[in-house]
Parts: sequence; structure tokens; C-alpha cells
Amino acid sequence: MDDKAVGLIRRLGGAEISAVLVFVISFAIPLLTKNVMIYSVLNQIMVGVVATFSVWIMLRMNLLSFATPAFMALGGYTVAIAGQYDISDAVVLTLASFAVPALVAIPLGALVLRLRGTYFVLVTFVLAQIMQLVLFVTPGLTGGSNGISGVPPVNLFGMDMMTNQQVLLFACGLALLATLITAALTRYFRRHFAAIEENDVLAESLGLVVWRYKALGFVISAGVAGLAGFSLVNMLLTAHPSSFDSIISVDFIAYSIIGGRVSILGPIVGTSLMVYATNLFGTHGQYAQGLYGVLILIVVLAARGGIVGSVTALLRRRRAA
Amino acid sequence: MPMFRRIQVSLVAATAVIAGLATPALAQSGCELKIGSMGPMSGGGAQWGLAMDGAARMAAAEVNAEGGLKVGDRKCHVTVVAYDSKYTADGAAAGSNALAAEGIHFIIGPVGAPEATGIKPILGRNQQIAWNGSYAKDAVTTRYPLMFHLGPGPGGWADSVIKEALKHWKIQSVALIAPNDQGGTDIVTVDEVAYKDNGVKTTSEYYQRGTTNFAPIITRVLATNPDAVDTASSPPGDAGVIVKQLRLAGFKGPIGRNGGPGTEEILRVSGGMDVLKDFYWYAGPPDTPEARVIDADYKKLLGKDQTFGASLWGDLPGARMTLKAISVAGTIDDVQKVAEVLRHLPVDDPNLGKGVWSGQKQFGIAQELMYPFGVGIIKDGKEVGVTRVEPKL
Amino acid sequence: MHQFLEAAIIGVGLGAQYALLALGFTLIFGILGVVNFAHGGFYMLGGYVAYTCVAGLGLAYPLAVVVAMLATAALGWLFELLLIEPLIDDHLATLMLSLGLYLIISTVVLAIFGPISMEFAFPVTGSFHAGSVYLPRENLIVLAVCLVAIACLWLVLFRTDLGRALRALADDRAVGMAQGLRPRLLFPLAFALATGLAGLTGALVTPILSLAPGVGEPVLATSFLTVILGGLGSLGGAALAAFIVGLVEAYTSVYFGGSIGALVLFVMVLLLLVFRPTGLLGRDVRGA
Amino acid sequence: MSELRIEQLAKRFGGLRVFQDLSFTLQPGGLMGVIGPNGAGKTTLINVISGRQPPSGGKVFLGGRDVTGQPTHAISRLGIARSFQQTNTFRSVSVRENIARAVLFGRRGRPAGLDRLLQEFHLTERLDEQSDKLPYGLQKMLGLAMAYAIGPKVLLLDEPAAGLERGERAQIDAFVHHVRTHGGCSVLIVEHDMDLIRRLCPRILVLDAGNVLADGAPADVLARPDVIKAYLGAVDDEEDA
Repeated sequence: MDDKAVGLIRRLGGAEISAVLVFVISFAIPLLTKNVMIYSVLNQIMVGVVATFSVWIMLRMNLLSFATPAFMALGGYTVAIAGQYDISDAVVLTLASFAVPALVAIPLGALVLRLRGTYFVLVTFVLAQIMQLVLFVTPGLTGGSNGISGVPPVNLFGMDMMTNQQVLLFACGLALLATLITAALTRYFRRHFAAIEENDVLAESLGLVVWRYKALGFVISAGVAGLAGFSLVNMLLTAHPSSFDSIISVDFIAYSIIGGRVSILGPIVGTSLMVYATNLFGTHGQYAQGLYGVLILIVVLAARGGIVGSVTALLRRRRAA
Repeated sequence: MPMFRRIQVSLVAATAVIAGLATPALAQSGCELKIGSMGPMSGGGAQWGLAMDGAARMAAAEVNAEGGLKVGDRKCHVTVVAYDSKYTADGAAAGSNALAAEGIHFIIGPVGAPEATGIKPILGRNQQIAWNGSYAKDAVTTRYPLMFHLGPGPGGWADSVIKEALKHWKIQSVALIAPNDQGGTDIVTVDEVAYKDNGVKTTSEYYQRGTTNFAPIITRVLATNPDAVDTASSPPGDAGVIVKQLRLAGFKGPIGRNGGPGTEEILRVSGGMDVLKDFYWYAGPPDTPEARVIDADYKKLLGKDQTFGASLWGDLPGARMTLKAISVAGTIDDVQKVAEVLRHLPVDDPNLGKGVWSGQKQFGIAQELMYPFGVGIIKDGKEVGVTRVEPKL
Repeated sequence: MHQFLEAAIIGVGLGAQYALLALGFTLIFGILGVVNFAHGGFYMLGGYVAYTCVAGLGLAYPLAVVVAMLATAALGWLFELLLIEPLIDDHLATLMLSLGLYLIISTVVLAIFGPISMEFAFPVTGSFHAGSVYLPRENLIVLAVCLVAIACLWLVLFRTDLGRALRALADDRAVGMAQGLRPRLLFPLAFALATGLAGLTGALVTPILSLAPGVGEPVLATSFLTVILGGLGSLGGAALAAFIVGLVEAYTSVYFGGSIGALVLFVMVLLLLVFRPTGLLGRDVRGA
Repeated sequence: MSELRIEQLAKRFGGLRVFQDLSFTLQPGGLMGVIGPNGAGKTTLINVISGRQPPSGGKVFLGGRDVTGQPTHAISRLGIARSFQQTNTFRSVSVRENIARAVLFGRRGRPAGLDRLLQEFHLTERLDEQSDKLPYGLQKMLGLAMAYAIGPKVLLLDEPAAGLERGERAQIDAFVHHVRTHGGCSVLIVEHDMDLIRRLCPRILVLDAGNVLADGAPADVLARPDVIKAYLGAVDDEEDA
């Protein structure tokens, strides 16, 4: 490989390229197999990864956000409500499901980004709960506690994405889009985010306008969560409050921490592993939760820095030896 | 070229998990029929999900005790795979897929309205029959013909329960209390109509699911001076606290439960008959000697006491009918054929008696199992008894 | 008018329970920097231990409450010492650990006791009536015990050397350690104190409400809310906020109903933070 | 030019008065030291000038422009840089990356003589080392280099010598000399090391109990009995709060 190409890859980032490649390759899976289990797990992973990216973007700035379900709901309900007006164009819906939560995030960000550390954590948790209640008290718009069911399939280039395979392909597409957005944002501003993550006081004293990047990250993170909501509603053909319960943010946080917060591959690995495990444990009925808990303990205790972080450290040590 | 190697390594790490999923499903040996059970098996509604699972396991044990289910000229051993769908729409959708991946076409469950909403659209894709026990307004619809309903729902019983209550008490106004999610609002809206049809004025009060102390809600409800309070579909644990706190607040009128089983638990949580005092409820399948046989058989077949009460009685017929339909249809794969046979099976359970395929009136599709049910009355701290109501279309 | 008084009585009762929970939660956060997701789990566990003591071992209820408090404290102590301690400076890791513990606790409880509510009644029943205002005796007793516990905690924290040491660590760990305080001894102790309080609350409150798996979840949410409102790490703030939350919950639920009541409470907390980003009595916070 | 003028600056925390009525001017290219016993408000003074904490009263002017109460990043971009008492670098990344971030965030390009400065501190040969793996003294010098790397007009140094070995302290002299000659910076040093102050500063300000006790040339100021009473009796190397 010539130096120019190496330079380019380094500038774009190895992990980012790998992440994008993973999702490009993932398009092949629905075309190669018809296995329902693979479809199901993969579809959940595609939704989960996008939601986890939304958490991960904030983690890049050392902000732990529980607000993801709220923004997912905004994106998902935008699509479901648009469906009631017979809007099913995939491009329009994708843009809308990104834009609506992102716009709402602007005033909310002004409110919550003033808070630091654990305050931010707890307040975003409250935000997610408020969203649940807002859904319950607005039956006219959101269907209240029943949600909106019978959302029409999206229409991509004049084709209705109806079959299992098409739904999954579309989910892969949304995941790829979310990966591109996340990778572009965190790669382009990697120094800014890393500086804020590690020492925002120092960064600010060096002249970095910290709030600007936090706001940008929050808005993009909200938009990405909206895409996850779109993907979820498209998979279920239903927008239901129980899909956006505040407690599911715990899952996405677990995914990104278990996968490892240092690299964009972390959310991908973490989501894949945990979604797979959930499905495995789901058929163990009442013990599912406990097994999930044990898995969290094991990974946190045994693999500090998450799975990707630990693997990277291991490889580095081996190379150094 | 360390950079390039790093890409390779990280690629491998990321794809390893996805690749790991591609392991082929279990190879089948002999004739083995796997059926699914689904519902919340952890958290608040766990008892209902576990009752579904108990019903599926009992029905399976019954046919296995006779050497297996006769399908065509084979005898199939029936096993049950449980899935915890967590009372959420996506939990049930994921469960449908997970069970489909194990080659399962028949699901006893799910339980809750959100679960029913989530699984309905997917049954067609996965070619699965499911039996929901929810009280959702659209528990079954013509659009999703593979969904069956373990009835009756409030639409089937509310009128009878109210009429029975009116025989014992003078009720001109009632306050309904239920959670603010679909599991609450769907039932309350049906109950409200039934009360109004009987000339009773209604007010409804919703609480946030997870509320543990109902004192403020009760103060609010009592401010309207209702003659009766109906706990509708509040989970039995919640309803027990509501009853206890209503009585502590000095409420003397009758308390109703127009929303499903759980009276034993309500009795326990509230503090007993003296607290409950005046109570009317939809009692599910009547407590008859024939029904009690189910409990004895359960212990015999599965080696432990059944702890789900009448919930299990209500869920069992769905499991039994499904196995019967598979046997009659003579196939364990052709779901459409099994469904068609099922729709025309006579409704006659050895323990619960004769029933009907109802639902035409309420849902526009007759895919709801309705057996005789009871309306229970407790008056002045004494159980007056359970009145048997025969199902009618 | 009687509705107004009724709401006040309910609110104070709720406030006392919330205060015990929030004090423990904020203690763990203030001293260790750990957001304890298992707090609701310890509450639930307290209830089940007390229930087992009464129904299984035939202990008197007051004794059962003490056992529940000690048992949850012991579990908290072990959990901190064995799992939290090695990762104490990684806030995300400790958060995940407490979450994992919560999931395991609920599963174990579900496996042992089953999904239905236990028959666990408070030994004293009945209520005082004055006109149309009523006050259940059991609530009065629980309120009294809660207030005594809060007073004891205050005495321990502000009148003993142990308390001074804990508060010094909460104020500034580095300075505290430089003064010779030993976190290895004090951290598990603080954790045990807090989980013991949660267990005590569970043992007291579950018999007058209900005891089933899942009763811990709303406890966690309320603790969150209270602690945000009061100011993280501020003990006085937590106590004050607990009573505010209790009263607001009571009044909004009585006058606006359940859903709107909860919504009002959440929005109120959000708005307060706009004007006072550190809560009522909070100071600057360390990062999480 | 970029003259730093402080007018009647005051700072209170609740009821606690840190300093009040503080006025002085630091000429372009000037150099002054600020001394005072622990708790005299020296670090707080730097925090207030650099925008990290809002003043309770008074004004800060840079080149005649009122910058009072501006956010830290804005003041930094107007040309006031600061160093921190403790080592303060991005610990998990290399020396090179630390410098690169400072240059990037400062947005003025690499200031003149930065590379020579790194060479002088022997940081050039350790560019690829992770910053928190460096010896303490070098970490401190890296922190100083980063403050200079944003290209400031005024540098506020918060106890640059604290924690350094005697032998290492000469590097502070070198740093101050370097930024003044190559960057044309004016420098304000808060310091406990009296030798350093005497050596470097043509002018010193003595703070005591929140007031200016003395302001003038070291030889004059340090000979005054009240200064000796208030301060010199309590000289130590401890960091103040």
C-alpha cells in the first residue's frame, strides 16, 4: 500500500472504516439466508446499534444520556403519524425521523447541557419518563396507551418494503446511514470530543467552545435516536409506548459500555452480543433477566474498557512483547 | 503495515458475533412437536405469563402421558419452549421470531394488550398461531386471522357482572381505577359502556403503572362520592392495595373488579374478608369440582402444585384445542390448515364444560373461546357465592 | 377542605419514606460517586427478608424489620467490598455493576417467592378519623419510625467521628484521604449504611402497601427524582426534596389525577433545574 | 496593544470574601509576580481573570476592551492563556497530540518559537509518549507549553514551580524568558517560591486577606515590615486552596 493510501485511511480512521464495512457487508446476509432467527436477531441488532450510537455519541463527551428512548419515540411516532396521512416515501420519512427529534433537541439541549456529570444522567432519565407520560396524555395525536398500529410499509423508489427480507434490508440501510453520520461526526471532531471527554476545563481554557460541541453532539445524537425509532416502528409496523419505555435506555447504555466506549466498534460488538444473548435467554423465561445481569457483571469485571477496549489492549500488549 | 492489520483485526472482531449467529438450528429427530408459551415471565405481570406457560406444559404433559400426540400415523412427543415477552410490543415480536427460529408454529400466549399488539402483524410472516389472553379492544381482528383469543374479554362478561352486582347493591355511580397504559384504558372504556347501558354513571381514574401508594388517587376518587369503586384491570397486587386504602379511608360501598382474575391475591393483599367486605368480580371459569380436577391433574403430571389459580384454568383450553386441531388436521407444519380446523372444532372442554366461538359481534371474527364463567359476590364479609353464567353469542 | 388536609397527610407520609430512600442514595453517590441502580432492589429485598422472618421463622415484626435492615446492610457491604471497590473510580462501570446486581436480585426473588404478592400485613390496623379526615394507624407508625431513623442518621453523620469521617470523604476524597481516613474501611461501611436504610424502608413500607417482585422499580425512579431536586450529595437537600416530592405527588394526584400528577412532578423538577442547575441545596458536582 | 487592566475587582463566595478592590495594570510585554499567604485568593484571581469564575464586582480590560465575565473560551481566544497549579494535560494521549490540540483549539496557528521551546524542555524527543507517563516536572512543562501553544498575548501562570525539584525551577525562568522574547507575551506569575519571584519579576503585588498590601519592586516591597509580618513568616511550598 502506498503512503498516500495509508495516510488517507489513518485520517479516516480504521475503526470507522471497519464499522461502515460491517454494515455494507450486512446487506448480504438477508440475501444469503432465509433463517427467521437470523432475520429476527439481525433486525433487533440493526435497531439496537442505531440507538446505541445515539448513547455512544454522548459518551464521547463523557455525558451519559438516558434520553435516547424519548428521541426514539419522537422519530418513531413521526413516522407512524405520517403513515396515517399516507406518507410512506422512505426518503421523506428518513429525513423527518432524523429532523424532528434533532429540532426538539435544540431547546432541550439548552436546558440540560448546562448540567454536568450525574445531574445530566438523572435529568435525561426524567426526560425519558416525561416522554412516556406525554404519549399517554395525547391520545388524539399518538393513540395514547394503544399507540398507532397498522403503520403502512415504507416505499423506497416506488417499491413497498413489505417482506421480512425487505424490512431487514431497509433496517440495514438505516443502520448504515446512522453509522456514516456517527462516524463522520465523531471522526471529524475526534480531537474536540476527546478533549471534552477527558478534561473539559483544560479544553475550554485552551479556547475550545465546549458548549457548541456538546450541543452539536446532543442534536445529532437525538437525530440518530430518531432513526432508531423509525427502524423499530418499521420492524413492528406499530408505534407503541411500551417500545419507548424509559427503562430501555439502560439496555443501550449497557450495549455501549460492554462493547467498549473507546471505539465506534464498541456499540456494534456490544449490541450484537447482548441482543444475541437476550434472544438466547428469552427462551429461559423467568431467568432471562438474571442471566443478563450476570453477563453484565462478568463483562464489566473481566473486560475493563469493554470488549473492544480489552481486545485492543491485548493486541497492543502482544505487539509490544 | 500496522494500520492495515488493525482494520483486519477490528473487522474480525465485529463480524465474529454476527457470524456466530449463523449456526444451524437444531436438527430434528423422530416426531417432536415443539410449541411455544409466551407472556411476561419476569416483572409485574409475571404470574400471567407463567400461567400461560403452565397451561402449555400441562396440555403437553396430557398428550405425552398417552404416548404422544397422534398426528397422521405418527405419535409426536410435545415439548414447550417458553419466551419472556416482558409485557412489551417488541418483546412479543422478538419472541415470535425467536420461537419461529426453533420451528415453532403454535404459541400459547401472549398475555398483555401491548404484547398482542406487537405480535399480531408478525404472525402471518412467521406462519404462527397465537392465543392472546389480553383484554385489548382489538384482541382479534379480521386482518390477522392467525390470532386467537382466550376469552371472554370484558365485552363478554362486563354486562353480566354489573347486572349481578345491581341485584345486591343500589349503585347509581361508579368510579373505575386502572393503570394509564393500554392494559388499563382498553378495559375501562369497555366497562364504562357496560355500566352506562345499565344506567350507572361512571368516572374513570388512571394511575401511572408502578404507583405503589394509591392514597392520593383514592382521595381524589372519593371526592366524587361514588356508590361503588371498580378496580377494573389493575394488577391484583395494586387492586389489593387500592381496596385496603379505600377501606382505611372509610369507603363503605361495594368494590368491584370488572377486569379479570386475581381475587384471591386481592383478598390476601387487602387483609382479608373483613376488609374486602362488599365485593363483586368476574370470577373466570367457575370453581367446580370438574375444574378442580385440573389442579389435581397438574400435580400428577408435572409433579408440583399449580400456583396460578383460575388463570391456568382459563388458559388451558387454548392449549388443548390447539393440540387437538393439530391432531385432526394431521400436520405439524401446515398452519393454515390447522387454523381452519381449529375454527370449526366444537368448544367442549372436559373440565370447563360447553362453550362457544364468540367474538363475531365484538370483533367481527369468531375466534374467541368463551366458556361458562362466574360472577362472584362477597357481601358483609361473607362469600355469597359464584353465579354461573352460560356463554351466549 | 378535607381533601386539602388529606393530601397534606398523605404527602408527609410519602415524604418520610422517600427521605429514607433518597438519603441512602445520595450518601452512596456523595461518598463513593456511585449511582446505585440496585437501590430499589435493596428496598424490595428488605421487604422479602422481613416477610420471611415473620411468615417463615415466626419472628415478631419489629424484630423482623431489624433483621431486614441488617441483612440488606450486610449484602451492601459485601457488594461494595467485592465488586464495586476494585472499580471505584470508573463511574460507568460501577453503575453497570449495580444494574447487574439489581437484575440478579429481582430474578432470585422471583425464583424463590414466585410472581404473586405476598400476604404480609402490618400488625397494627385501623385508622383515626376526625370528621372526614382519616389517618391510618399503620401509616402513623411507619411515619414515626421513618422520622426516628432520619434523626438517628443525622446524629450518626453529624455527631460522631464516623459521621465526620464520612462527610469529609464526601466533601473531598483526596483531602479526606490525606488526613488519614481509610476509604477501604469507610466505603463499604457507607454503602452498607445506605442499603440498610433502603432495606429498612422496604421492611416498613411493603406490609402497608404490597410486596411483590417489581416493587423496587418505582423506588429507584423516585430516588432519582428526589436526589436531583435536592441536590446531589446534599443530605439536607435530599430530606427536604423528599418531602416536597411527597407533597407535590399527593396534591397533584388528588387534584389532577395520576398521569397528569406524575407529569407535573417531572416537569417541575425539570424547570427547577433551569433556574438552579445544582438542585435546591446542591453544590458543584464532580463528573460522572 | 494588549494591556491587562484590572479595576476594583472583587470576589465573594457566599459570605466569604476572597478579595476586593483589586486594581493593577500589566503592561504589554510586562512581567509581574503575585504573592501572598495561603488563602489570599491568588488562584481565585487567575480564575476570575480567565473567566472560569465570575467576579462579584469590578472589571477586567484587555487592550482597553471590557472582557469581564466573558466565558473562558472567549477570554482565551481574546488572548489570555492560563496554566494550572496541578499538572493539567490530556493524560491519555501523546505529547504531540496534546500540543496539536492546544494549537487547534487556540486557532492562531503555531506560535513563533514553540518548537524551540519544546526542544528546550526536552519534550521533542518524547513527542510520542503518553503525557501522564512523563516525569512530573515534564508534565508541568508540557502544561506550560500548551498554554503558550494557543498563541496568547497574556499568560497567567498559577504556581508554575510548585512540585518541581529545585534544579528544575530554572526551566520556569527559561519559559518566561522564551515567551516574552518570541511571543511578545506579558506574564503574570502567582508563586510561593520567593527566589524565583525575586529573580524574575521586576514588580510584585502582595495580597493579604483580600487586599493589596504592597505593590512595587521586589527589593522595596520585600523589605517592608508589614509584608514580612504578613507573609514571609509563613513561606512554604504548600499549594494554596
